Amino acid sequence: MTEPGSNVTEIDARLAAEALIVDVDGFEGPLDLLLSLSRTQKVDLRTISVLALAEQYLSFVDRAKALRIELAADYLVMAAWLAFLKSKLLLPPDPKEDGPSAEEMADHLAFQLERLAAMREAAARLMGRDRLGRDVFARGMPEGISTHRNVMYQATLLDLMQAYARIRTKDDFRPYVMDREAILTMEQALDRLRGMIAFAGQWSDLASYLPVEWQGDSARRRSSLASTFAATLELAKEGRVELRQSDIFGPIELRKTPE
Amino acid sequence: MTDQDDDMPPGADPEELGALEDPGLFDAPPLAEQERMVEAMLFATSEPLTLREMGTRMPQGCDPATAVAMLQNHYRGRGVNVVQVGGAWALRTAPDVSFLMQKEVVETRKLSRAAIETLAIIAYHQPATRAEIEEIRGVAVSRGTIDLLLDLDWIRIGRRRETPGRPVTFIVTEAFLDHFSLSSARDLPGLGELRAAGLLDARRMPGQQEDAAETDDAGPEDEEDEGQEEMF
Amino acid sequence: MTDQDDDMPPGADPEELGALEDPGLFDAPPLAEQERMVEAMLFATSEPLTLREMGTRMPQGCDPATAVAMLQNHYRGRGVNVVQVGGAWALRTAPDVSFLMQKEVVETRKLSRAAIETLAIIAYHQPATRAEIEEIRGVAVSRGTIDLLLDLDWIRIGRRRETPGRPVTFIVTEAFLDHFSLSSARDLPGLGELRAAGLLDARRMPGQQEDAAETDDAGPEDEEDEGQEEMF
Repeated sequence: MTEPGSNVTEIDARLAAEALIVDVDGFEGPLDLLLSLSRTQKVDLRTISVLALAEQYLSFVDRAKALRIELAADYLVMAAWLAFLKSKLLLPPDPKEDGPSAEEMADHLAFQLERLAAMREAAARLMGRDRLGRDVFARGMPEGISTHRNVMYQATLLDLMQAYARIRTKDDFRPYVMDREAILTMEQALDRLRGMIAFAGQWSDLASYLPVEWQGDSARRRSSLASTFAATLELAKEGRVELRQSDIFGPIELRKTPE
Repeated sequence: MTDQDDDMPPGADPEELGALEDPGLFDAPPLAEQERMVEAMLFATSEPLTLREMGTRMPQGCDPATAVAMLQNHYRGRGVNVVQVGGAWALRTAPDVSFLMQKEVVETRKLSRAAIETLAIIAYHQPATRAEIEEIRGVAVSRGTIDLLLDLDWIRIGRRRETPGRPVTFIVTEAFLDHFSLSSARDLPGLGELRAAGLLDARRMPGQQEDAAETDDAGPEDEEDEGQEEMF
Repeated sequence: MTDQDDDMPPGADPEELGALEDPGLFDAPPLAEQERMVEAMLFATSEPLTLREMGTRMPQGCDPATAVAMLQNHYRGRGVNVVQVGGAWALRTAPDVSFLMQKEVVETRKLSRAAIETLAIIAYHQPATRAEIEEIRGVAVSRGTIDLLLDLDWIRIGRRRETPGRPVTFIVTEAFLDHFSLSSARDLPGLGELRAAGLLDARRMPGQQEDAAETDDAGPEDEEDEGQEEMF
């Protein structure tokens, strides 16, 4: 047991500090806390002593620190700024330094507090107005008014003729496209192979799967070989055929995957 | 009528008269005030209100029946009327101004390029299957385009083509001819005339014979259906 | 005023007067009739209607502005009033009889202090950017607060501020005016005093460059498009 007297002061101090700390949750940021502290000065916000306010704020932050209360970063930023402002207010102005004077900064802080207080009051007055659904009421049985949009499409004979002429002209002047006569597409090859693969129980040369009618012309043969080969790879990926090639440039052989 | 105390005969005891008319501890509001209350309630409520319901909401000693009767009188001949719905009361807009509540707006829109081209192809090549339209336009024809033209009653479904799959064909309608002031689809200018009108470039691909629409002029007369199949 | 033809001076040519007063092919309905129409329309909706919206529904030659003014006069002092909401008009119950509507009250969730303050800042400073709101409150505005206000349709996104980053601004809506019984944002309580006290000025911390907020005092006056932005 320690001496009762000091114990009491300690408890008082702790309670006072805790009262403030408990409130920290209720504060909406450092400006709100400052506004709250400024009320203790019981003066018009325009004539507030910013220096006194800064001291109050800094001692609040110190107490919070002493109690190992984690303060949000913006409270600490404000503390640093106020410490800076306090030192500027206490020291004689440095003529070489440019930037705002301590008085200007203090003025602005007072303005911010006054503006916040004014907005709070305005918000309260706004909320106190006659409100729809509470003090005044809209029609309870609206019958509704509606707009039906009827779209009418217009086209003239000339539009029709021009459209037709456009299509026909497009044919006459169609842009050059690659002639696909000599191309066997992979889809075509794949379609062919899918039909034939059921019968490929034995290893057999890929060349035997090429369509006969594509063998005459060399361009057509190359195309059919390429697409058929690509198609076998696709079927191999699907797990439906197996492929093998015994040596480099040797014949490629395939067979149906044994079941 | 508590609000007419001023009119009472000279010599009458105001206390006594008041006591006769208003047995409540407090005076009921003047009737004009009661009418305002009924008005506000009937306006704001989402369901018709009975006199009883109104009475329970109003201050003691009020007479909703009289107030409603006054209100009904006030709204007589106006844009809104006090009407009785079953055993309850409601405010309703007057029937003769109901035309204001519904507005029909006609919007004129131009046909999309896809629609007008599809229509042109059907008109020039009818009967035309969807595949044929796509072949000529070189792009797929969306279901919506055909539906719109069907909807407008400018095309209709013709005979099925007797080819594999028996695809439906589209032909233009009377309404189409009406809209474009044509007496028949044969009146559509042929390619030669389009060219003469400067709508079609005069040059032709070498070796290509006069096609489609050119034969139109002769074609459809004979057989509605077959005559045009050779176009493709 | 075609319904006052009877009052014209003797000897005047009715044809000529009519032609002067009503250039339309058909006479517009008498004003009393127009008043009924406006009354019915305002009753039929729970949302405010603009004069334009009313005008497009009424017969040609009608004058909804005069009709609304007459209607407003007719409803003065009654249980239901004609009120202006921004650029539109609505019927609303008189505030003094709200006690009758207890049953109609929809329980609204309580707004947080942050939401209330943010709303007030936007209303009094509009158009206001998020940064400006944070500057005034001295604390970050959570996404949820703005979302809630947008959700309630009390604020909406205005024009982008033409400053670096082109931040969006927020302005209050007609629904906001309607909810708080304001006929325009100019009627915000205490607006004049706050302005006179310089508390609505976009003052920045001395030494910081003037940006953003400073420009809007000049800005909106030039371009007329938003209406709301020039209320102040």
